[in-house]
Amino acid sequence: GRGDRASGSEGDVGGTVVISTAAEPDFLLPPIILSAMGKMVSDQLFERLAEIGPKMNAMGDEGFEPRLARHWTWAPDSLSIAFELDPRAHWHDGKPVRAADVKMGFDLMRDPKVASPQAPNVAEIDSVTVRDSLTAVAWYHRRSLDQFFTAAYNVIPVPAHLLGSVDRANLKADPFVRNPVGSGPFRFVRWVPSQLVELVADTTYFRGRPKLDRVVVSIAPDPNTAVTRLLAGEADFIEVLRGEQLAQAQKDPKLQVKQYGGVDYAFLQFNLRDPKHHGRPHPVLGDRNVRVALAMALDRAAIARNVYDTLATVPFGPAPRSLGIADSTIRQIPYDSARAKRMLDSLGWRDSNGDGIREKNGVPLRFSVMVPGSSRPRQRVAVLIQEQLKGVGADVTIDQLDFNAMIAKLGTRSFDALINSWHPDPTPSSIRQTWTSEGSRTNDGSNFGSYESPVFDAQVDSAVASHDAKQARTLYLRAYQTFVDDAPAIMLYEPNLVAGASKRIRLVNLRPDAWWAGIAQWSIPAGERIDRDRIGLRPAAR
Amino acid sequence: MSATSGPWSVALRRLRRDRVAIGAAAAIVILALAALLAPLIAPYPPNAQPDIVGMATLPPSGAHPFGTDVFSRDVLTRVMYGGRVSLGVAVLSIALSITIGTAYGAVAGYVGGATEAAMMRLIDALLAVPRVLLLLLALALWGAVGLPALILMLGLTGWFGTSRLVRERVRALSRGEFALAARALGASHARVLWRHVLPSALTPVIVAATLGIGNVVVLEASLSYLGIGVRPPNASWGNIIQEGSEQIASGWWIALFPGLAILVTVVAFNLLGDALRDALDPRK
Amino acid sequence: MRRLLAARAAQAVVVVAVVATVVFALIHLAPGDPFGAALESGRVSPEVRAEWRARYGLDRPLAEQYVRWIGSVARGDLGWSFSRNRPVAGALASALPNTLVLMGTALLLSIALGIAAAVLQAARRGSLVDRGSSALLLVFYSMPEFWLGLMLLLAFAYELPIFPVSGVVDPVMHEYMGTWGRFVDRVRHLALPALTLTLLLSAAIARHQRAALLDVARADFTRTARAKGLSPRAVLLRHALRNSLGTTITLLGLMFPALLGGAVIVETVFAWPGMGSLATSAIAQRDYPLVSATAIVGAVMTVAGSVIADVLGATADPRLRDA
Amino acid sequence: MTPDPLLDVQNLRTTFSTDAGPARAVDGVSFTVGRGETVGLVGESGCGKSVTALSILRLIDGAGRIEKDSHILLEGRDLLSLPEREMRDVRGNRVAMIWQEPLSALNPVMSVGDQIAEVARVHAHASRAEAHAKAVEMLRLVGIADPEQRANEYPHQLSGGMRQRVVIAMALVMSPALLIADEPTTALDVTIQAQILELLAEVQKRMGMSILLITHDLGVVAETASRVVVMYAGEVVEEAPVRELFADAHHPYTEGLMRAMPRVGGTETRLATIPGAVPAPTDWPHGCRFRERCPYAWELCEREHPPLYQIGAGHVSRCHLAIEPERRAHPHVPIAAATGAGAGE
Amino acid sequence: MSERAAGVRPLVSVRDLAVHFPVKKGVLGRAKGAVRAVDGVSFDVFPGETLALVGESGCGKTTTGRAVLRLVEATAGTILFDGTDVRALKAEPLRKLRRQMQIVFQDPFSSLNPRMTVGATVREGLVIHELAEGAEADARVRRLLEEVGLRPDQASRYPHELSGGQRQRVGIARALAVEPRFIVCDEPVSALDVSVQAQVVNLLQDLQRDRGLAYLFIAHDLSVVQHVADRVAVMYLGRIVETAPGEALYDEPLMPYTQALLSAVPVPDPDAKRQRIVLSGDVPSPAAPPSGCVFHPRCHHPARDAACARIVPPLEPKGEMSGSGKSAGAPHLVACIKQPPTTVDDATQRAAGATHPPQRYLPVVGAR
Ligand SMILES: Nc1ncnc2c1ncn2[C@@H]1O[C@H](COP(=O)(O)OP(=O)(O)OP(=O)(O)O)[C@@H](O)[C@H]1O
Ligand SMILES: Nc1ncnc2c1ncn2[C@@H]1O[C@H](COP(=O)(O)OP(=O)(O)OP(=O)(O)O)[C@@H](O)[C@H]1O
Ligand SMILES: [Mg+2]
Ligand SMILES: [Mg+2]
Repeated sequence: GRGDRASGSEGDVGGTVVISTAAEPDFLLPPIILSAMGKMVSDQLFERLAEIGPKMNAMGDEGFEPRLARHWTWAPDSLSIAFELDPRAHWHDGKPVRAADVKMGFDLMRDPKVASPQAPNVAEIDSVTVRDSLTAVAWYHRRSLDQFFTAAYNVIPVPAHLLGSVDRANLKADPFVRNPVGSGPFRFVRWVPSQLVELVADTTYFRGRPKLDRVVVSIAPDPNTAVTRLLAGEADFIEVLRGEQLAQAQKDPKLQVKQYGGVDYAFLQFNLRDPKHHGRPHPVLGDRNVRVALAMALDRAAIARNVYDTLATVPFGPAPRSLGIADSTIRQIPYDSARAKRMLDSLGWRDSNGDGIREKNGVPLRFSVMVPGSSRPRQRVAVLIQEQLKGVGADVTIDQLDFNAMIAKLGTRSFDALINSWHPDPTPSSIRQTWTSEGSRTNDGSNFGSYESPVFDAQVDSAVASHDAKQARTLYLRAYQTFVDDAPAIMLYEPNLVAGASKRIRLVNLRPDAWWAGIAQWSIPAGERIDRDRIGLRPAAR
Repeated sequence: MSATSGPWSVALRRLRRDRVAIGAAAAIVILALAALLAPLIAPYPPNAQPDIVGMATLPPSGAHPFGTDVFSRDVLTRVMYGGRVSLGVAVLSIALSITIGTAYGAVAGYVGGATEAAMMRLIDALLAVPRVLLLLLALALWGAVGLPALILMLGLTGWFGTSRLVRERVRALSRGEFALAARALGASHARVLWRHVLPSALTPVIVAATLGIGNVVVLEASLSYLGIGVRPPNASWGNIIQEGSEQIASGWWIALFPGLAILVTVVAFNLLGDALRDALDPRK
Repeated sequence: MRRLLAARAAQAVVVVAVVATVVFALIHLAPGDPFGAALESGRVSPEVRAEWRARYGLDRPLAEQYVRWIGSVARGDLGWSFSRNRPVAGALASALPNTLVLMGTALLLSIALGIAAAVLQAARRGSLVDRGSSALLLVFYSMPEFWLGLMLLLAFAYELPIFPVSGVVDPVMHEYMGTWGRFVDRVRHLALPALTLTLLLSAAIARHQRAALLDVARADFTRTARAKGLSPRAVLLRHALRNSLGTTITLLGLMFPALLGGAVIVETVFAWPGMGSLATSAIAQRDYPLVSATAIVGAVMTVAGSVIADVLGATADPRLRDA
Repeated sequence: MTPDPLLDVQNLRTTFSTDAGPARAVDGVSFTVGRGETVGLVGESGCGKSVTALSILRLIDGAGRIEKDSHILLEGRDLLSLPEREMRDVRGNRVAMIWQEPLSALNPVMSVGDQIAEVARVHAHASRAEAHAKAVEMLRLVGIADPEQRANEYPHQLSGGMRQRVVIAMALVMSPALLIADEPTTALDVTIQAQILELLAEVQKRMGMSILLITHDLGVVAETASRVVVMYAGEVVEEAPVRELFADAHHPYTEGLMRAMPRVGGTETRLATIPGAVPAPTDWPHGCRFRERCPYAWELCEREHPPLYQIGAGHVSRCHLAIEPERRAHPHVPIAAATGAGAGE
Repeated sequence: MSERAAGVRPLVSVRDLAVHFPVKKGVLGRAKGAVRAVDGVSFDVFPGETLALVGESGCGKTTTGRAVLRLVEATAGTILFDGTDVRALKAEPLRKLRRQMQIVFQDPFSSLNPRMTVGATVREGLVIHELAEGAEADARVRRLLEEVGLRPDQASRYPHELSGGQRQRVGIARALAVEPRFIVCDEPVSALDVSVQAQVVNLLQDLQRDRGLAYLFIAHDLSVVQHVADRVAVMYLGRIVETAPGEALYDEPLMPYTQALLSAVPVPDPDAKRQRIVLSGDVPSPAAPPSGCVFHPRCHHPARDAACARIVPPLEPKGEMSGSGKSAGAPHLVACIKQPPTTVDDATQRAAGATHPPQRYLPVVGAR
């Protein structure tokens, strides 16, 4: 039986962490989760086969730590991997975790009826089979550098005994997705929509119970409120603090702040094609030299400073520093507005009618920049860019759009420029989706600016295909340089994420791509506990 | 009494003796002038960012009486320019809604019968949707709307009350004796409506419009606060507050001054509207 | 009275139908669709999106969607919320009580406060108390809701942390409190948002009620009451107040949509999980069924509000009973 | 005049401050009302009749003020010097009032029974049930059929005549010594007016109270009052027993009124007129206020404001003709008619 | 109706006029019953003559007057103006016809547009019918103002700056501007004081004499009526119950209602001794008029009986033609089956439950 031991008695075991967020999970069943917050919660509830190591290496299986899988065996041809499950692992309803559960996790992702948004992530896997009750085998179409990552990280086992008979076409309406039974360190307690999700430690977790008793995700309607709750002591942790609020948190004796890097990078992306006649280049931004001149006109360091103070750096190229590939060897376009003006003059863009805006052949140097209404930092950047480009005679109008409206325009490629940011997977190959011709041709690809450079494409392809990590890195660097020189987008900043938390909490393993990876190891020393830490494991009154 | 003592000049004379009304009108004139003349008298250009690293979010000082904002822009200048937008949007949208409301209400009230009943049922329904929600829906769904569209939306959602008011007055007046007298003289319906009914029906509308300007200033500010009103870099009092509300602890001045501008404007328009209503009240 | 109710019921149906149609038109004419957000990750394939759209009938012609939707609404089926991933009715059921509590509290408090202030002002017409409190109420009346809310938040949640910043209850502890503790918890959370709405609303009520009282004070029958030898107090409370109440009740009925609108904004400021928050987030997420449902519920609330106002008005004024 | 009058109004002056300056609506009015007597107060619209009545009950409010040297003695007590609290005991109790517009004089949201009962509750400190019983009794007294039922109805459910009966019932609850009736029948039809006048005469006979009947209808006065006070421009211009007034009006204004009035059964083919109109109370003409409309006016009338001259027993007149009666034989065209000057200028 | 002095054609001839206002009730505002404001009224007005319409408040006088001018639409009946069927006219000819028939209202204040000067008000008719413009119009306005006893310089005044009598003069000048032949005077002096009332009555009479106007003079004040009217029609609950030349009516009122009405008028003579008939009760609602003779529930005629509640009395001649001057030869018509002679014979009456034969009843009511 599950002992309801008085918690807090054993040193650092016990306590409640309230995580403040402005986002609500969408579902709590891994194959259909799309939102980051859904993923965060489900990562506490559902265990993976293996976990990526602290080095964040996604190539091969190096550094991966066993979770549900005790160990794994590669087939000689590397086209299949057999995962052997830990026999101690069990679902929160007491049933053991079996190979069929792994297969169920994969099948749900692949079933067209489910329409899983995760399907592309497991596209390389052909199938998952059950060799015996404790051994599941993943079969691949072809070999690749991150094939292990794909199965171990992306195929998440789910309880087949509970999901075997669900209506897959209506999975989203199934009670399970809001009331899940998992296999991870925390068990699900309740989910009050728009208010909270509550998890409690599974004291029978086979790898040892988490130190915390309870994790509550407290959902605020907007980011400001979320921060406010931390500052007011109503919550204990927030994943990101910036500017003003960071300064406040730093001053607060009850709070700690912690930098943990991040994988996001933001950029000003140009549409290289004419938004009205897709066959033609953009009348202003289609010219590489114009783009370079614009880049030269932007004081990106000052912009980053204004928005993030010291908590952001200008990226080296189209990949975050945390992936460990891009570095200072990449040649940058310098900030030099005088040179930018000269360059524009020589390109024939001159202000002939004295309105402060350059024109060429009657076309004014004018374009609009889209920015989502939901992102304050990006809106701020837009205003800064607008003013700086005005200084060199370029007229920028800001198109602040509701997120959905923006998506619609991106889909039809009907825009001039856009301030965007990516949160890439921890593998460099994700650049394909976002910046190569492959990403521009399909309507749902994410290369919205239609940057189609054969040189860049070839460099990326060879880097992705490379089996040697070192060689891959060189190839990637070369591709990044091509990108910077062509300036299809101007990299703006790469924020250094700073989490804020109550000083009570001993934070462990805030991973750049998933700050929640270490929650099971977080703790609160007995001496520093407050009311809510003393609830213990007892269930809610209702 | 002088030869010109129509109802309006009587009202004007009464207003001139009302100290509160004078004060309110003066406040409105000052705010309006500051807004109108902003390009001439504002100390700085409205969008210039002299030093985004060194001069951002400076507290009020001699050089910047209202301080600077996160972009190192002068808040006083922004508040003056914001007034152009806030007051301009309010005045124009009220003008629009008054026009529509008057036309609609006048037709309904004059025609009467089933047409009137149907027209008024529609108004009932439209009045049942909270205006904020309607605007939220329209503005948020369409995303980027410019100032003209914003004015249009505010105008198009603001006339229901006016139409009711006008319809009631027109209904009463057009069945009243002087309208009947005009008809007995052989005046056409258009003439009766235009010359006899409408001028008298408009008195409460003008009062309502005065009070309404305050409402729209607040409404525009609320929409901008919700992030769907006037879009940057256009300054409006609402979106300056919105920018400022994020800096409330380190840059309280950014939100405070436009907030005060709104408060003064709305109080002034309310006082003026009340005074106008009193001055036009024939019972006094 | 029964006729009045029957007429209002018929009117309510018309109102709701018009609102439903307007909202449907607005939503479907606007660009974007509920699955736009899914694109950001760049991982949702067009097939998946098409599948989703088909599942919710978004691929059908507009007219067909409209007819189906109106039909199901008429049957009481409000549909499925994409953004909340639950039946719309469920989402409403959890939000509506919060809004009702907030609005109800604010309404009751502000009626009490507003009328008390107005009576005081009317009784001491022209005095310092009258002018001072009128000025103060005018200032509240003139404040944008969000601004007043922000200021109260700043004062009583940050500077003097007496009240919590947001929510209906302490999300974590509430479930683990005793009955009394829960009550206190609710009241503490309700305090600031209710106060914001109350200040605004009572200012409006007081302004109106004061004018109505002074109007009635000019009426012949108050003179009759005085000629009967009644004290000014009795005249004010027994005659003037009861008479002017009718117009205030009517005003409240008319103000209901504005009150609802105010609640939307106050809910946003205080993160109050009610209809307002629901509507704003549903709009932002293009959750068509939920947006429509909130608008319909809003309209129903408005009509209900005005029916209640009518009934109360008729109770206060016998002339309306026979109308 | 009775030696010990019930009501003795002395030099009543009531002023309103208006946009156009102070309006001397009632300007030095004196008259008495004896016990059990009916006095008619007549005059043109705006001459100050209602203000006089309201002043007696001290119900002037807002911009109005009763001047210091005025006195209103009721049974010997000066009402103007009573504290407000004691004045309240007078209103509705010793002195009651009925109004011109019965509908607007009644509280629309209170049942008529409650409105009547309220008087008993305030002055007789009656219990709820007693007061209600009293209300029903009063309704019966004023001739309303089915009073129990009617007591629970609201003013809008009654006809005009019934409403005025209710107002009268309300006034009679405490059997007041004085009933002031301000144009009680003006808003009613002649047939209803006859009913109401009949009723008033009957209750007066039964209760023995005095009535100050304000009206502009000389016919009503002739039928009900024993003495008549004629007001013009805020002043009393003539006072006389009713017979004497109708037989032998002294003041040219009264004379003019008598002649201007069409009568059923009269034979004139053309009515006599009084040219012009009453001047505004903000600027009464100096000298005689009727001068411009008067066919006899001469320069004395411009120079000197006429005092009340004693004409006969109980008959006074504010006209210089009293000292130069021969001028009556030589009327001329009044100034107002000659210049076409009107009022409101 | 009346074939008087052969060859004189009535200027206005009204037959069986009815005006019913729907009473709206219910969810959809459907008509549920009607107020029978005017119910079968017939009369003639001859050129240069004054027909007075008297009756208590709500009996339908105003509605009748307005229906004649088509300011309210009649439900039934015919209205001939100088031979033209007024009810059949289209908008434009009706507008033209309005030059010839005008109206003066009871309330001199609410019938003037507060935003228009006296001059503009009087001038409006000239403009509408394009009778004069510019300086000529100004001159005509001046003449009209003088004619009604106002000073021409008062043309720039607003109504609120005038006294009641002056306002009423403006109303009369407005009506006169278009040179009508017929004027409906809807209680033109009821709101005025006696002294001013006399001025206006005289003015109206002078104008009639000078211009040969015909008046439909609506009033509730019988004493004023006697001074202005050639003939008088008494209305009760939407019907005309008695009509006769003035003297005849005042001398010998035959309809019990007229008798009561006359006896109720206070007489400004303290010595007058007379019998007053005080009617019981109120006028019934025109939405539910009594059956038979609408007056029967309040009637004091000694012969009143069940037949009165069943038989609608015809308006029929009682006695010889009478009247002098303009009304010479006008008949005395009365709607009462109990006042002989009557065309409703005994048999019919008895069949309807009569217990009393008709009987001449003439209480002394006048104060002559
Ligand atoms: N509250 C007031 N403020 C200013 N002036 C007033 C006020 N009440 C009365 N008056 C003025 O006092 C004068 C006398 O008014 P009052 O009501 O006594 O006249 P009245 O003789 O009763 O006339 P009516 O026959 O029309 O009732 C009028 O000129 C009126 O304008
Ligand atoms: N527009 C209308 N709708 C409904 N009923 C009406 C309308 N106009 C008049 N009535 C009713 O018709 C009846 C006759 O009204 P009318 O005004 O003709 O009477 P009147 O004799 O002129 O009365 P008064 O002397 O009060 O002016 C009244 O009962 C009135 O309520
Ligand atoms: Mg009066
Ligand atoms: Mg009438």
